[in-house]
Amino acid sequence: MNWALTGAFLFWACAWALNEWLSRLTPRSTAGKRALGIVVPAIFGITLLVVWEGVVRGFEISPVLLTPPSAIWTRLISSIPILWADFQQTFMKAVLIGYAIGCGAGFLTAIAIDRSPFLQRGLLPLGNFVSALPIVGVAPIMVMWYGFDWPSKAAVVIIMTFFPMLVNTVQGLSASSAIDRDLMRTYAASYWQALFKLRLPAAAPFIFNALKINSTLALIGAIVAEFFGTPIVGMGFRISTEVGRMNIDMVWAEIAIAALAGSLFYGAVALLERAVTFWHPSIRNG
Amino acid sequence: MVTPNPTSNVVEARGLGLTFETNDGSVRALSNVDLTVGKGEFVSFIGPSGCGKTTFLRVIADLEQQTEGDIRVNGMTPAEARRSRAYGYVFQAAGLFPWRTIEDNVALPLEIMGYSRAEQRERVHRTLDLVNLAGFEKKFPWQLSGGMQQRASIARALAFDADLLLMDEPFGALDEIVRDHLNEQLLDLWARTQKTICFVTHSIPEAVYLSTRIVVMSPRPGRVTDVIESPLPRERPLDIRETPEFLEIAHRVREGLRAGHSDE
Amino acid sequence: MVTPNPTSNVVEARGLGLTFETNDGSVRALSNVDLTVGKGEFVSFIGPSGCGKTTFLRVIADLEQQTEGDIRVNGMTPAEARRSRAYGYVFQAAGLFPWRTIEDNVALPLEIMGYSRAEQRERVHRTLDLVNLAGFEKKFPWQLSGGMQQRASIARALAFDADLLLMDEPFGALDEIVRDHLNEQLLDLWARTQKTICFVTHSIPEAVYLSTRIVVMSPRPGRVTDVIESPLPRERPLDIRETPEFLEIAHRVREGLRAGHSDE
Amino acid sequence: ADDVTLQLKWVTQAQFAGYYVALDQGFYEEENLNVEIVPGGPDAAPVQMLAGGGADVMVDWLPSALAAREKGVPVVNIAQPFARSGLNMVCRKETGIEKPEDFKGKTLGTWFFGNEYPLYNWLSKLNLPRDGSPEGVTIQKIGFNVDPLLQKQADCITAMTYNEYWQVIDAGLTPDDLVVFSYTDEGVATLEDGLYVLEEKLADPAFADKMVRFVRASMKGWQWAKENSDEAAMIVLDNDATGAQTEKHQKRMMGEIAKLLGDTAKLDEAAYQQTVDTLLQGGSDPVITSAPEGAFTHAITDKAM
Amino acid sequence: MSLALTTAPAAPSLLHRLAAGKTLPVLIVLAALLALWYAFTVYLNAPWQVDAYERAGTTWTTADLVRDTMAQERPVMPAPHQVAAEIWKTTAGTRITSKRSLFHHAWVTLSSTLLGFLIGTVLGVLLAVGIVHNRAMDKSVMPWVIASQTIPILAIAPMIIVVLNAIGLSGLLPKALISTYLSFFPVVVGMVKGFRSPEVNQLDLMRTYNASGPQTFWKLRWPSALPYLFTSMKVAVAISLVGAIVGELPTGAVAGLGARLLAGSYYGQTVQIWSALFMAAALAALLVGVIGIGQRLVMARMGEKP
Ligand SMILES: Nc1ncnc2c1ncn2[C@@H]1O[C@H](COP(=O)(O)OP(=O)(O)OP(=O)(O)O)[C@@H](O)[C@H]1O
Ligand SMILES: Nc1ncnc2c1ncn2[C@@H]1O[C@H](COP(=O)(O)OP(=O)(O)OP(=O)(O)O)[C@@H](O)[C@H]1O
Ligand SMILES: Cc1ncc(C[n+]2csc(CCO)c2C)c(N)n1
Ligand SMILES: [Mg+2]
Ligand SMILES: [Mg+2]
Repeated sequence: MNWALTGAFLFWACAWALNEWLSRLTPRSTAGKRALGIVVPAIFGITLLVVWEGVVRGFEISPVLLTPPSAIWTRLISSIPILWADFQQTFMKAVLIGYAIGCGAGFLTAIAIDRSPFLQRGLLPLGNFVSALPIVGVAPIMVMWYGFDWPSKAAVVIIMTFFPMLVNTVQGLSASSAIDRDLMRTYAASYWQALFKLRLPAAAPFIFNALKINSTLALIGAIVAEFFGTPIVGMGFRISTEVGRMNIDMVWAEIAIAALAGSLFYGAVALLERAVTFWHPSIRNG
Repeated sequence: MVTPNPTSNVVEARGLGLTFETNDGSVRALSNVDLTVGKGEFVSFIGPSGCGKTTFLRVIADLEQQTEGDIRVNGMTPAEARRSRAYGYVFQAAGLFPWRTIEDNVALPLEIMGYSRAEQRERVHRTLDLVNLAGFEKKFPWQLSGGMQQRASIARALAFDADLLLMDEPFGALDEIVRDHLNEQLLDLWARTQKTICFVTHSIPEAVYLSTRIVVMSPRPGRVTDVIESPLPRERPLDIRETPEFLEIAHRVREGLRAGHSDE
Repeated sequence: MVTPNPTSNVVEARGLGLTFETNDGSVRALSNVDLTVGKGEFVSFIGPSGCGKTTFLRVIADLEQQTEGDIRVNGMTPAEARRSRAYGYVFQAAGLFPWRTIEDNVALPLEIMGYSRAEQRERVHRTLDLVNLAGFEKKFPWQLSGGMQQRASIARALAFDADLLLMDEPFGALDEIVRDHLNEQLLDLWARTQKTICFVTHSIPEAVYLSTRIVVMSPRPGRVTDVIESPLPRERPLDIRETPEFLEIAHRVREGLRAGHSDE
Repeated sequence: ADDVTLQLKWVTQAQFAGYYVALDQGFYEEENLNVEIVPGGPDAAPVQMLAGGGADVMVDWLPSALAAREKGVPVVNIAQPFARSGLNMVCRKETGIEKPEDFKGKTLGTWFFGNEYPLYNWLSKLNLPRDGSPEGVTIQKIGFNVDPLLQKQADCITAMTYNEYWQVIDAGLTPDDLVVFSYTDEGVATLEDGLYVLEEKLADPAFADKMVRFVRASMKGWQWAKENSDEAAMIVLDNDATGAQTEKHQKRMMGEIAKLLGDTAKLDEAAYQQTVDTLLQGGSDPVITSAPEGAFTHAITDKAM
Repeated sequence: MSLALTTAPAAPSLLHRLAAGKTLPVLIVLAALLALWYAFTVYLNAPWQVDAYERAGTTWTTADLVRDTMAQERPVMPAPHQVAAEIWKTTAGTRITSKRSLFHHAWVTLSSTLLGFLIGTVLGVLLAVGIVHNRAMDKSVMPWVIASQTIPILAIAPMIIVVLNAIGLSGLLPKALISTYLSFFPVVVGMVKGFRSPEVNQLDLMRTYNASGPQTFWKLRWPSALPYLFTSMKVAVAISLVGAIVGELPTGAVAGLGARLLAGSYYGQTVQIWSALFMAAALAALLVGVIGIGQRLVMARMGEKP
């Protein structure tokens, strides 16, 4: 049998056992818990990489189809300045700005819809409609409207993130219990008071759901939008260009950066969620 | 002290009825209820579980719409009364917001009604003291025992000064000692502030001890079967509960209740 | 009839203690509790709100882990006892599943324990009758009054035959008549089936009427301050509550309670 | 019959008429071949299809084929039906551009996927940096349409004589509004649509024989298409599963394609050398770093013709 | 019975009935959007039109401009009636089997959307079950599930297609798998939250019955998670459609709405792009609507307070 392949799967088996054992530990200190929370997924991730390397070497897969992680790493280390420039263009501008505006707009629209039964009946069905505009069709149009630079990518991100936010917020706003709403009624609380003091806190778990889903959608949206016209910098630009040049290792280096940035972004949102919705059973129960 | 006065009735119900439509037919929760509560009265509602006590309170509070008859609160419709913040309501279930600490839960109505920071703090402090929850200000509801949660919700309703208090079994989850203590406090508050109180309870001694009038209800459809005036003086030490007058009223209430039950 | 017998103790707690860690320091809910409950006993727990009654029941039920001392249930650890389905538990809050009708809520433990369809139906019917909820089988919990919900949750715990019943203020939200009725039913059930019952209540008469032993607790940290044996016979008509023996025990319990309160 | 899967470089259009004609007219059948034509797209890298075993032969441009070769996928050109390049740079006249030197300070839109190298080569010949400074040019990656020129987002864009150029005209601009530079005229042309297979497969005589028959039938198809231009366009139209092509455009495209076809399928080594030279001088990071060896073979065409 | 009890109120005016339902609000909002759209059409197409006038040297009035901006052959933004006409032509005006029928393309996309969505939902739920029940999975898998979603799908779609092709999978499944890749994520996130949403005392109750894992799951976690499931599915089906369209590109974009979009873009046929876009959006709205109806039916059966 093939050495690379066998080695990889042996490694997998050991790592799996180790993880099973680790995650059964119940460390007393919070530092210990935090360390465990990093070590376990890290082991899992390293396992994935080892298996990947083993499979590529073991089956002698052509480098234009799949590059081994080692090659990707070499490439990544040697291309830091390019990757950094791409990251700034795509993440710092298109993703963050588009995410903020898209989530904000979805949220405000949900409030407007909630406020006005008229809009609720008129806008929600149409909102579903707009939401589903496929990115592939929208991206070229946005390039046409907003030019080559990041604003057109941000526009795509806005469109993509709008709907999950809208749906979740609308759902969340109806999540408060009847008795709690009655309580606010007995105080003759105004719409806004009931909103801020009861319904938004109760909706927070749903809203964070959308924020989390959107954090990854935004990144995909911005990158894919760059396939349809861009200045010669950006993660999407690099990916599509380097595919054409058969530099698959560079493509994966860029993907690795995207995955890292996206995971950190998601993690940040998740941390915020823990802080804000500490009272929700899903977080209270661990 | 103000004696009940027909021109200043706080609650006036005439031929009140309410039918719930449910998936398997309709439930008649209230039927032909006539009742007047004068200003400054302390009226207790007692009756078997499911007889419509909560429903009646909810109609007063404009949380439910009657399907028949008419009701006025302070001479207004319940909706108008609610909008003028005429009453405080203690629900049967505590209903504290899990994302607020106990003190913030009690401050909730004060925030909504626009009290100043300082006054909020002062009132929260005072009412939490009143219900014996000092020291638990910073805890979250799920960290409190059931009875403590119920006390926090009483504090929340007492924190602001509504002239009408609607209380739905506020002391159900409390032990006798605390209950006695709160009963005394409530009577004291009532005497001092001339509030009008509508009070649902299952305890006959409690009803007799607290009320100027006891409304006995019977179930399905909820009707008022008896209204018992209490001749006890307004000043009521705890040991009034051993006097013959007291026991006599308690007996009448028990008889009324039993009659309602045998209807079933 | 079985008399309490040291070799068949159902609950045995030795030096039991429990401390909760919360965001602002630790709360000592139980401290140094020694208690033995023999087979066939009916033990009531009484004490001020927040004194640890619920916590103690939860430790027995393996819903909470003691931080000190030792406890055995039927001679096993609480976890083993739970796994052998040794007990039925009535929670302080009804906790019905909102997506199940009343009958389905009562059938829940039966489904889980694998009773046959026919037997499920039969038992649901019987226990709903027992708590006076016949006719409400198809309603959803929110369509019931608070007391009715609590009765449904009692029915749920009675539907299957556990030898040990843990009841946390089951009758708190019920009116006196229904409460008397259910008290009688419970005593009857207990006498007939020789169940062991641990019962939390706030009502002194209820505790005295039902129990063979009354455990008085005091708060912060929850300790057992008094254990009062009841010399009343097992056969107890309702009017036993007016006998001098009864009143004498009630008095002792009240004294014990008051002592606990003054500690605060 | 022997199965052959042909992977196109682009979507179904008259650019590939010869293959569709050969299929439609039964030329492949006559050679005892069962051919499946798989259209490509912007994201389908034909080389990957070939390397992954999804296709036997592909239509590709020489630059990207050479790049793949250097990256370890040994593809070999077995035939080169297109003798001339159709790649142009189209500018709006109003921008003041009259000759390539006028690119200074302007924005040029180009396709990437290897198409940028001839342009880079051209620009370095012109001594224009690509840094977006007023002394140089700004490069933008454009999608595969002419909107950037129409919307004035770019001063010049790459366009094929047979397709994008006519789209500009259809949009309402007249030839007078435009200045067109041919890559061929500027000496930076590269070889376009050739047929490529994997080197190791070619070692198998049975496969080589299959390819001989395939190239022979395909060239018959191209010949037919050249002679019956309009019918060929209609055949393409029939094979377009998107239903998006128009008759007018495809007929015109077929006419332009005919002008690019060579007389034989045999690769012209001079043109090959020019492509290689252009790519080697690409600038800072060239597509290929050294002159490739054995990137083409005449063996198939010699047998086929 | 309830029919007999409730006397019908005086027949409300037609207007009243419309206003109470969805029709009138939707119509009004729609009209507002249309007006806005027309305004945009004129605004966005005007520069080109003015240019055209100047090149041709014609004199023009505002009325000319407005009329001509709405009738361009390749507008920056087509007018609503142009899109409507195109949609009409390619749906009602074409045989459904024809390659030019938009319905035909919609069906191609829909089939891979549905297959992908189905696999994605099942996969998402299964993963969530694993994550909620297995600590090792919770700790190790979730971060990588998240990371997987940050991989730009369009970049690896060609590789997926090629790899699947190499192992003999082609046709519907590769496209559907791209939908799956995108759609399982909202389901995982939502369901993990949903499965963890039961209250402490509800879980305690199940503990006292010594309910097995599957029992607790089916009788408590699953019903509690259903509201989350439906919300997630609404998002997932919309994303699944996007995935199906993306999946069409590297498979040669031969048929389907994605192919229409792309072909429209290559040949500068803006009107065709917009009609494909609308078809896609209509499809998504339909799918979301169907799930919404399912949600209402299920929630009603679960006794949700209306
Ligand atoms: N929303 C509702 N829908 C349908 N029926 C309802 C609803 N709310 C209450 N009911 C029914 O109305 C009747 C009266 O209920 P209500 O809550 O007023 O009783 P209650 O007197 O407060 O009882 P308890 O002492 O148990 O709280 C009950 O039979 C109950 O089933
Ligand atoms: N999860 C928890 N976290 C922190 N503190 C808790 C928690 N649960 C209970 N406590 C604390 O433990 C103490 C005992 O609570 P417990 O619920 O046992 O009281 P109880 O005797 O049942 O009171 P009640 O009669 O009001 O129900 C209280 O002071 C309460 O604040
Ligand atoms: C992967 C890849 N895609 C597109 C082109 C450019 N190109 C070649 S033919 C053609 C069609 C012209 O109508 C286009 C746009 C390329 N070189 N490589
Ligand atoms: Mg009630
Ligand atoms: Mg308790």
